[in-house]
Amino acid sequence: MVNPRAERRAWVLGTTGPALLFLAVVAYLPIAYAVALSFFKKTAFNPAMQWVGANNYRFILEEPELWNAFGRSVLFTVGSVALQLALGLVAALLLNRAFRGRTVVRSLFVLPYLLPSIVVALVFQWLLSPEYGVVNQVLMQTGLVARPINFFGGLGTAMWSVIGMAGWQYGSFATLLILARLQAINPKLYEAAAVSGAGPLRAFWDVTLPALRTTLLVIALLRGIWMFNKFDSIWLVTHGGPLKHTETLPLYAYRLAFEEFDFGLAAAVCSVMFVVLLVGAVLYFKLFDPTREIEVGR
Amino acid sequence: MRQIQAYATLALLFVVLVIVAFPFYWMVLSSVTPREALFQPPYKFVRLDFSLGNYRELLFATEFVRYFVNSLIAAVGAIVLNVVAATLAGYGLTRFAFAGKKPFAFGTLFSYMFPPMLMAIPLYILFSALRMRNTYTGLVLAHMAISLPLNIWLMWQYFQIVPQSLEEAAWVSGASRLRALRQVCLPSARPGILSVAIFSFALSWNDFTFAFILQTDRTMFTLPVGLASFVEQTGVHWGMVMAAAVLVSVPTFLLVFFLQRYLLSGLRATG
Amino acid sequence: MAFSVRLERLDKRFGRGARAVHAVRELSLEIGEREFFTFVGPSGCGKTTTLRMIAGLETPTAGRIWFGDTDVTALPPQRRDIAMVFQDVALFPYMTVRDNVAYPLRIAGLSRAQVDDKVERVAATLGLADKLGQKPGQLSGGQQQRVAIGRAIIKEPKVLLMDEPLSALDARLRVDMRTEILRLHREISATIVYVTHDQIEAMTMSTRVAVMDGGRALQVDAPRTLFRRPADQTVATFIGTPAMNVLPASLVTTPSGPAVELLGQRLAVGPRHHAAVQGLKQVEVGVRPQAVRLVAPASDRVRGRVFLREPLGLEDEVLVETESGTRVKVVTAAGEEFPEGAAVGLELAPRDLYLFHPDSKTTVCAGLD
Amino acid sequence: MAFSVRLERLDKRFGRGARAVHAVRELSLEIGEREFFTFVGPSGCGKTTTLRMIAGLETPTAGRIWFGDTDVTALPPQRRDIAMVFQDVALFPYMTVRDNVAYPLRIAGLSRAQVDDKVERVAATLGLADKLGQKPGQLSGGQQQRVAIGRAIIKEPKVLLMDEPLSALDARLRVDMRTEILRLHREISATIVYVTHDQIEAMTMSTRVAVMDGGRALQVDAPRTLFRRPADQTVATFIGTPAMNVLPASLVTTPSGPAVELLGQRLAVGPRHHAAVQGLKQVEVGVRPQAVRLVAPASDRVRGRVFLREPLGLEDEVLVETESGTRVKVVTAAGEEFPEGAAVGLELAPRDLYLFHPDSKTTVCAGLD
Amino acid sequence: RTARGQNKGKVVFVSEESNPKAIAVYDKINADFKKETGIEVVMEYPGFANIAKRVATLIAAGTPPEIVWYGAGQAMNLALENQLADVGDVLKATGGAADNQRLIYKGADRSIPTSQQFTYGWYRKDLFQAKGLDAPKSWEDYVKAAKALNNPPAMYGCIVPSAETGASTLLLETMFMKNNVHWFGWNATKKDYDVVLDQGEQKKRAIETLEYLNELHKYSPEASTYNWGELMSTYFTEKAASSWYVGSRLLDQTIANNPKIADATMPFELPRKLTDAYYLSVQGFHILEKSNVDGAKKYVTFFLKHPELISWYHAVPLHIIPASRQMLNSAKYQDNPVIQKRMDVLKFLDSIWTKGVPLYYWDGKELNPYIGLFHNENLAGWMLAARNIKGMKSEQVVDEAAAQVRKKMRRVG
Ligand SMILES: Nc1ncnc2c1ncn2[C@@H]1O[C@H](COP(=O)(O)OP(=O)(O)OP(=O)(O)O)[C@@H](O)[C@H]1O
Ligand SMILES: Nc1ncnc2c1ncn2[C@@H]1O[C@H](COP(=O)(O)OP(=O)(O)OP(=O)(O)O)[C@@H](O)[C@H]1O
Ligand SMILES: [Mg+2]
Ligand SMILES: [Mg+2]
Repeated sequence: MVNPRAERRAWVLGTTGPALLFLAVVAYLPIAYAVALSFFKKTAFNPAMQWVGANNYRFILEEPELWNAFGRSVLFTVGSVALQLALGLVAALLLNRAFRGRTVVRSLFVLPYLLPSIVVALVFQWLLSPEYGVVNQVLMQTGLVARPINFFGGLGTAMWSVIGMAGWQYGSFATLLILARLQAINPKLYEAAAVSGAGPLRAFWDVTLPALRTTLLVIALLRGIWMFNKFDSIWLVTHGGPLKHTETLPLYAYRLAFEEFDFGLAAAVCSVMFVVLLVGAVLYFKLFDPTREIEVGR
Repeated sequence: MRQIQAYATLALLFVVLVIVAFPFYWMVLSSVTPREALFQPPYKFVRLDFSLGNYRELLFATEFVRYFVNSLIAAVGAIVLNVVAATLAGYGLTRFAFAGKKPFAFGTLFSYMFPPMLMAIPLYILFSALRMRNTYTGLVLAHMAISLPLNIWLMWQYFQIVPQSLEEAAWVSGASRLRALRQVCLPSARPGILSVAIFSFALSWNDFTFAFILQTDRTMFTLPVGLASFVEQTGVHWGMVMAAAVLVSVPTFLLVFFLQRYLLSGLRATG
Repeated sequence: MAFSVRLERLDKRFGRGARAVHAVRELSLEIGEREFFTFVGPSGCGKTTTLRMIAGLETPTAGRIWFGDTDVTALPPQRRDIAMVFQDVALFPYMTVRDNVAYPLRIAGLSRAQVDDKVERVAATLGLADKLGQKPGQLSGGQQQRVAIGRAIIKEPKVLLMDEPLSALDARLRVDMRTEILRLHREISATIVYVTHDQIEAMTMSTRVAVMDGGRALQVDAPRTLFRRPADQTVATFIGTPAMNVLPASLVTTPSGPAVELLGQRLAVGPRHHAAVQGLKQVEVGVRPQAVRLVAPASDRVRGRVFLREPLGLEDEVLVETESGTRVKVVTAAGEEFPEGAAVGLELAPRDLYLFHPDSKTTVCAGLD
Repeated sequence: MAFSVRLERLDKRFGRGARAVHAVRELSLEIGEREFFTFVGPSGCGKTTTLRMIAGLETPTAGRIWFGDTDVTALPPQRRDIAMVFQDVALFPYMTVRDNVAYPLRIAGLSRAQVDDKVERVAATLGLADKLGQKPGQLSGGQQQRVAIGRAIIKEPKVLLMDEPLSALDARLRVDMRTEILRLHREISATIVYVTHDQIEAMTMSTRVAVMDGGRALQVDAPRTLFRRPADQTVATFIGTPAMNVLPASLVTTPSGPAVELLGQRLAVGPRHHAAVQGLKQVEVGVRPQAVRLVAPASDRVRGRVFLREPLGLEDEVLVETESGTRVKVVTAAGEEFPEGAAVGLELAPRDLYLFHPDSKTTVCAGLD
Repeated sequence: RTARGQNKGKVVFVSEESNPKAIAVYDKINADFKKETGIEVVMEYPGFANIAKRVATLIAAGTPPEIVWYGAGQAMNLALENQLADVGDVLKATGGAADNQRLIYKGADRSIPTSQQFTYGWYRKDLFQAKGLDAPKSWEDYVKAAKALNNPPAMYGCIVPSAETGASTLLLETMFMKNNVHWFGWNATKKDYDVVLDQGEQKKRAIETLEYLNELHKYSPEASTYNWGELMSTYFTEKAASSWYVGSRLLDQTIANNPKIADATMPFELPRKLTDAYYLSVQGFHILEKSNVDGAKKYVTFFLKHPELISWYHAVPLHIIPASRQMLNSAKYQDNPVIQKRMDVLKFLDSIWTKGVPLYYWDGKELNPYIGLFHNENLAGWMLAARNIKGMKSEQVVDEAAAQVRKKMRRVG
């Protein structure tokens, strides 16, 4: 006869084991290695590692570049996540209504998230190009601007353009999750609000928003982490330029690693980012605790 | 009143629709614009002089098809492994109480906090040692790092809304745990599993960083890396690039179009 | 001041074409001021749809709705001065009990003090005073239902609509809440429109009841009338527990006038019904289980065998299978007489019999005497 | 062959520390072979937990479970030879009715032909023959419940467990299904363990009933005994509709022995109870609503006023408020006598009174005579 | 880990050139090489924007490739880290190289040059002629022409990419050469290079150059990426009357994308101020130390002697210019339809043959090991952007750039 405790243990191991193993190999191990790397001097052309203690950290923390990049990262993260949430919310609310061709429209709205960043980057470069961009063409034809706007190349416009592009692409992630949540709201609640005298705006405020709270929090958290670490979207359109105006922390780390070929320094920057996110996430959980609501508000 | 409101909503929908859809429209239109007209603004917003030249060139004169196939293989691999690992983990997390469950669940999220770009270097070293560079296996494994945490979380949420009593009904019918899992739990978790599949697909299909660093052999390039290489070699051949963008988008669109219902109900648990 | 509610040839269809559902058909009735009016009927008969049209949550396909002298057919729910209690409670899960109850007042724009004052009074009435700080999820089913009622009555609506407010509760609680709602009806001055599928609720609470089936009101009457003089067989079997037995019988003519031959007994039809039964050969007879007496089997009676005997406390429900195979349900005093399997005779009281037309199923006479 | 089920000091706690819930406490009882045994009690009293321990879905914190002579405490559900019907039906939504019903047989590895044969027989028994090809989502609530029962009985389990199988159904359907389940019990040879919060179900269906409260079995007896000789006040008020009135009273000593003074009436305590009431000054008296008669008000009776009168059909439920403010529920024949507001006198029958100990609330005597 | 580098049966070859025709040649030669020696050649084509990163990653992972084919300037970074093997023997065996093409470090040859690219301009002869203009010969000419042809947004006079990209960097570096501006000066006492950019005459000329490019920038479109591709596409889509490039890939792309202006597309020397020098890019084979050096040398020798070599030069005709001037003028090399058609370009190349200077030899005869400090991170591009986009004062730009380089020198030690 099988010992039920042993069987249970086997099940726990058997179900969570594979995931744990995968993550250990492809995530935890590399992270540990990279964090360790930050205490060494290691350049690309000299594979030997040399212990330097906290020197890498001392160096980067003294560099104004790190702090500038940090500021840009915060701007990019906050800006693009806010845009994603706003776009996602508006889109989801619209898509939650019944209309003809809804399935097609919905698919279209979800599509950007499923496209490779390179495709999105190319399409936006094409759309926003100062020479061939149709957007500039329209802006000029309607007389809104006199000279084409150099969206990705202008000092004042590049960051906002990147934020806009990221909002367009990843807003659809928010759309998807919010839409799913909207469909789970008990429609009776709207009727209850209506017979209590509430108009549509009021019902949105009192029924929809509270129901979306957890979802919005989760989206903000996940997307916040992802955007803070976002590399390819920015790099592909601006390479951090013009004049580093879009150089966020991951691009800075990338530059240290692959243009200055100092992996130790890059690892230190990444470790700093890791710590920032970790602390940020812990604070976030303390403040909002989205998981508690996940379990209760199901 | 109701009328005005309805029109306002419709107008808003239209505006948002334009914002979301216009890039796609322009992408498609540019891809079929004859080469001579492509760089000659002002552009017409509707045109009838279609040309498939870009597609012809893309399909027959470049390695696009190979990249596409590579991406597809990687995505399928990522889907399979993710579905298996995330489904099992989600099941385990919801059906058993065990020490270290919360740390496990949140620990998965930690791996999102480290910039993937620098995770790729250790992975590169590891995979070099294991001779897994330039293999599908290696790429798929790397893609697990980006998609598995999200998927575990999704399945963890989803299994919470699959009633336990279904499984129990199977047990008292005599079914073993494994059988109940297979015949009862999994079919009920189908929307969740499909969502996991779609996210795995998306993240794998999307990945530039890992593929760029791990896949050094041109014949093993995925679409994003391959497309990036188009751009730098010859200057951007916009028509062909837009054609590539269209071809990348179409299967994705169809996927969402047909699986939307499941996707939405699969994500329902995430609030 | 409450006001009356008048439905005028109200009609509601869902969907179009082949898959259309005709949920409510040409419903006309008037609900008086301060009445406790109940729609009762089996699942799917259109009760909820009717109530939702009164609330303004559903637009009628045809017909009009009047509140007093005002045609409200086109008014949205916000402007109808109604309140509603939903079958699935529909409390706002993220708000406290206090906020839930206060909600309609907040929307009306009352001051904080006014709102608090009213909420406390309503909470006291409903026994929720110590729950105000909790979230709905922390309350039991009965408490949740009371919060929902609190939210409905706090703005003193002219019309209070309730859709099966008790059906999610357990048996004991349901009985208690029934009394509470009745008490409320006395205290507030609203017209109450109530929906249930439980005829006991309908019978015990209402001033008048509409029995619905297939989107139509079969009969609209006071509970007692429904029980004593059901309009047709559907109403008759629907009202009363256990359900009335319906048995086929033939009408014979005897020297003293027409008589019903039922289970081997011949029962004379009283003179006041002679006209009604004229020309009928076959009828269906309704016999309430309480109207049959179990007696010792005798050769001049139809005999049967006790098939099932279920104790109810002071009474037992007995299912008797006659020699011809017909099953008759009988309610009798609790006891050891006639246990399961015992032979038994049946005796019917003419006063408690109903004759139904074999085709139209309308009531031909209520009480044979 | 069915077998008996024995629970031996069964105990179940959920959670640990301050938030622990003691769901079942030291429960010992034996359920005989082929019994129809019911656990009844208010929500949260531990019924479901007990049933789930019998099924093997929950592991007892302490105590043992025996099926016949086998200790099954550690056996997983798969190996217990039981079947279970769940409160929320728990049909496999993507399987047809046929596949749902056949599921246990498929697992047992029966041949296709055998399975089909059995499924058709069970479907015929349950009136599901024409539904076999449909999915559960296409069926009504009652039909779904029957499919769930079909799935449970098809493998002819030794023990059939049912957790509130009827509570999701509407009133009328519930009554019909009751009879169907009883018929089934006759036809299959299984021990049935049934859980409900509805005492009417418990009373009408069971051979024996355990009334539970707070994780304990207060009384385990045949329905009739529960009604006639409730072990304590909780059981007494739980069993019977409407619930028994409980009124405070004092015991006085008269020349002819002890007597109860209740509502101004003095009722002698029968000699067989003299020993039991010895030394008591205060008691609580249980009066079933059916045991009170309404009479014309007279000066030697406690007088009251009809506060509420709810028609039930042949009978009415009347709530009388006495001059001292006590409310007494009375069931009386339907009629226009004593309408709401009328003055009325109350008359009690000693035979139908129960005395409870004022502190322990245990029954001191059932019937005063 | 060490064992892996010495797999004698295998050679990993990372090549910058990934044109399909070139790849075909590689495949053919590799197959022959395998047949002859049994050594397998594994190709990697990371593309020119990524090749440095690729090589860095490979070395960091402890798996250095055997051969890298790319610019000698890039390779110098490897040489400075002692990662490049001495290839003097191979060089000798395959015909040697001109002095300005050699990369000598620690007294040994580290590069086997195969080909080179010159930096020069391209212009639309038809448009210029329509305005009565000829190819610009002086800075003033160039501004005048750019101004005359400028008609935004339909047409711009020239292209001055102003961002921290390679294209921007190369433009400023070339224009610095034209104005004889040096980043470094040889300090004979220290026997080392010093930063001189912000000093005396250098500074004056540097500022002058920046100001000149700022003037020119007024007739240039705002690019969105400022990268190499845009230099070509802006030109061949007829958005600019002139452009420039490192090599003649621009012509190749114009022929492919807009053949009707191809014939009017003419090369011109970027105009001189004080010198005729321009940025010379020399590419060649580089063999990494700690790898299968023998196999690699065998392969390179085999490659350079292979009859298909000529097809490799023809992969992008006129763009991959042979390192040897004889070969340029050989009938065999000129036997190609594109070259035949555009012999004028070949003549042009021949005419500027000796004027190009690799960056690491610009400041003196000694190899300047510090050029990576400003070149690798596109510091010249930053200067251009700071002046043209951000509008900083030229003087400040020069000062900051020099300070940057000094700071880095200190860090490197
Ligand atoms: N929104 C709707 N769309 C389509 N059909 C509907 C809709 N609402 C109700 N129906 C149909 O209309 C009929 C009447 O429904 P209604 O909900 O009024 O019944 P009910 O009497 O309240 O039943 P129950 O006791 O089950 O709540 C049913 O056949 C139902 O399926
Ligand atoms: N898995 C569990 N974890 C914690 N507490 C539980 C769990 N299951 C039941 N309980 C608690 O145990 C007590 C008994 O629950 P149980 O479900 O047995 O009651 P019940 O009599 O079936 O009630 P109902 O009629 O509401 O179904 C309740 O207080 C309940 O909250
Ligand atoms: Mg309803
Ligand atoms: Mg229960």
